[in-house]
Amino acid sequence: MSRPSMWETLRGIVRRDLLLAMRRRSDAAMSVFFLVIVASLFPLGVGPEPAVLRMIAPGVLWVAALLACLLSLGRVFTADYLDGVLEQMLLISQPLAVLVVGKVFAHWLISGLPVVLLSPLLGLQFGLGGESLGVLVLSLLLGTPTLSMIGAIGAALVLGVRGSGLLIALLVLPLYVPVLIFGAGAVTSSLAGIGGEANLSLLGACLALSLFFAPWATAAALRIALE
Amino acid sequence: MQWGSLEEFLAMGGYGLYVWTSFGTTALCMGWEVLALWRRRAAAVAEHRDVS
Amino acid sequence: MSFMGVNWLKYSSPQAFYPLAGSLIPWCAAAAILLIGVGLYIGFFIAPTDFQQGEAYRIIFVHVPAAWMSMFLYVVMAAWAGLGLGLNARLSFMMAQAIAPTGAMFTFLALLTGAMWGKPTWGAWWVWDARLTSELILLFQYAGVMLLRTSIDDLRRADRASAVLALVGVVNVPIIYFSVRWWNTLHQGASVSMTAAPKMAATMLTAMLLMTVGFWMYSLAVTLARMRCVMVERESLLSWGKQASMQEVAEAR
Amino acid sequence: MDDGFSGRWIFEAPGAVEKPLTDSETHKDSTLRQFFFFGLGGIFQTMLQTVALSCSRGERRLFSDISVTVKPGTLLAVLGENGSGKTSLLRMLCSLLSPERGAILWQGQDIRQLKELYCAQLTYIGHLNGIKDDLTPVENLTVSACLAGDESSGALVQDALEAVGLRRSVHLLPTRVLSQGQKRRVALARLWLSTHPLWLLDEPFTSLDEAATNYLTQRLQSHLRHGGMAVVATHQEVALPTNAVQRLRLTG
Repeated sequence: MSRPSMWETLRGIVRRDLLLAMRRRSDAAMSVFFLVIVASLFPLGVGPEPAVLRMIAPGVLWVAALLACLLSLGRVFTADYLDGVLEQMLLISQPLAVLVVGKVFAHWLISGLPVVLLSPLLGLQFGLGGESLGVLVLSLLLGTPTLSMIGAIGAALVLGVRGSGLLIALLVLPLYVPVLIFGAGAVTSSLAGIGGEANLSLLGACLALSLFFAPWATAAALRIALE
Repeated sequence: MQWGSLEEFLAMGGYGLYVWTSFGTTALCMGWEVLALWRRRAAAVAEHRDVS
Repeated sequence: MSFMGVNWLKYSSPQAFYPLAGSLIPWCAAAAILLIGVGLYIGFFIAPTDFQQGEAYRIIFVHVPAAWMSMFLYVVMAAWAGLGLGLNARLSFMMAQAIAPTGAMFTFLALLTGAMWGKPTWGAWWVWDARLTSELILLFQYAGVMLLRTSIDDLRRADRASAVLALVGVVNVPIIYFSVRWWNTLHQGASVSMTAAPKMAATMLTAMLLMTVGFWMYSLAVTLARMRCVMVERESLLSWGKQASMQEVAEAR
Repeated sequence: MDDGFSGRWIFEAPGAVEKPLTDSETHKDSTLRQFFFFGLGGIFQTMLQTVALSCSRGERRLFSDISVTVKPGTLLAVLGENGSGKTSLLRMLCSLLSPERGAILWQGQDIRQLKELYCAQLTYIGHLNGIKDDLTPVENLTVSACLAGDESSGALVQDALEAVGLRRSVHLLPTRVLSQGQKRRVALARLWLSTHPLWLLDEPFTSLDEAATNYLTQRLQSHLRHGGMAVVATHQEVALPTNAVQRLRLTG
């Protein structure tokens, strides 16, 4: 018997979650549909003036992406918690943070990456063009992993708690504020012609910070939830 | 002493509504908290006695 | 662990802490009443009228102490929560639980009095100023910690889960403050600094500090009193456990 | 034992323990006697040991002061009614639940310090099966073996599934369509791949038919014969395999 390396464990977890997502494609598609529908509702509510739409585009697209991420958070641990797989996973021969990073990465691949890939299309709906479209994609690329990382803490905290769907939103949304500000700010400043570099680098800093802290917090929350 | 009369004091130079709402709400909240704690403690102690 | 000849470790047991808290409460309450009384007197009768803001500035005698206390109490709550997680001490968790409602109340008061001050001074009830915004998020975080605690039935898990959330929140608040300030400077013009008048009279400062220490003493008294309530409630749960099934205990709570 | 509602434990040292096994002499003595004779010095030659372990769930005391030792080649049967704390004890032994008082030692070291090094030594099968309904038995087994660090080639996995009596025809169906007993067999098939010395099994015999019970009993027997250890929680007396069995009865 040999202990599998950290890398092998990580790959095993990601591959397993992707396999499971392939078996339930509708679940993964749901958050993307949600994003498209929410983003499409805003022009209907605000009116079709291109100038107004372009002005609200960064905020609306970012809030929609944030809500789509929030909607899919319940899936990170709940199913595994209910059928006892999470219990088994807590007993892997690696630090628990490795498990968390694997699961969060898989969650991002399933629900974050589609949002990033779809965002240029939605940006076009709102009349964004050229450089700001690129900044939108880049900001989401940096921001959505952070959202998944922070969200995992909340998802682990509310495992098996009644009314967890609403509770997780209340716990996680305040933690999302900086990401939202920097993400939407990057697009806004590129629209204003200042260039989004400063905000993008702050987004990167947020990602680094969450990569550093969130796995440990999530691991602690998982241990507490499974006691 | 800078207040000529009680009316002047209550008027707060035209800002009476804002000033007294702030101080009043604060006093109300604190008083309510103390009262609620008083009741909570009475209930808890009574319950404790009932059971044990 | 001895400081000034007192064995502080002794008070980490509930049996010793309960009477200690009981004997501290009257002193804290008396100090609070005295300090707040003197603070109010100086604030209303000695401090001069501000030449820019008129009498409306007197709101800061309650606004600033409330805002300070709200943040201070959150940090203290998180510190107790962290201590509880680190040492696995039930008393620390109870302390964190006892602080949360008072902290949330001060946060709410800071927001409300902030609006009351903002309307005559800025002409708007609410401005997306960095301090006000982080205060709002702080209120959400207090609410999150308290809600998480009440929605978990198992006491031990409730303690520990809300402790983790409180600790995560401590990292979040400065980041939010910083990010909102950054965001405000980007949206030129909207930023109105809430810094008090540049040259503050000594009497104003005295009144504000007295009020702050008074609020602090008030928080101490209320927290200790709530702590005693929590201890009695948890004790009675323990004695119920002998007779009632777990189900009944969970429902009764 | 200090108060009225704490769980009591009764140590039953079966006569069969006196009979030495062929390849191992270690369990000649009753564990309790060994503990008295060798005291703390005995810890280092034994493998898994609990010291004055106590547990309460919520506000209810389940058991207190449990001190047992599980040595290579022996099995500890944890008996007791529903709610007597068997599952809690097992979850403590696999470090999912931290003990309220007392400690669990693995080769003389506290498992709270060993953390994932200890996890690498054990195979735990809880009362939940821990298998995904959407995956096939083969995929389930491959995934869990991969995470546990066991070899998981296709042939080994198929052999394991056949060893618990799952025919090839069900190997590639989604586990969702299998019966309760078959799902339990998929979960237990991990034992045929496991190379870990310590097995912690929570009610492994539930919803198993006679044939599967026999397979499992034989597998346990061969595990012990190779110097493995097992802790098995069960609420009924089961014909446990070897003569190296200790019984721990929890009376909640």
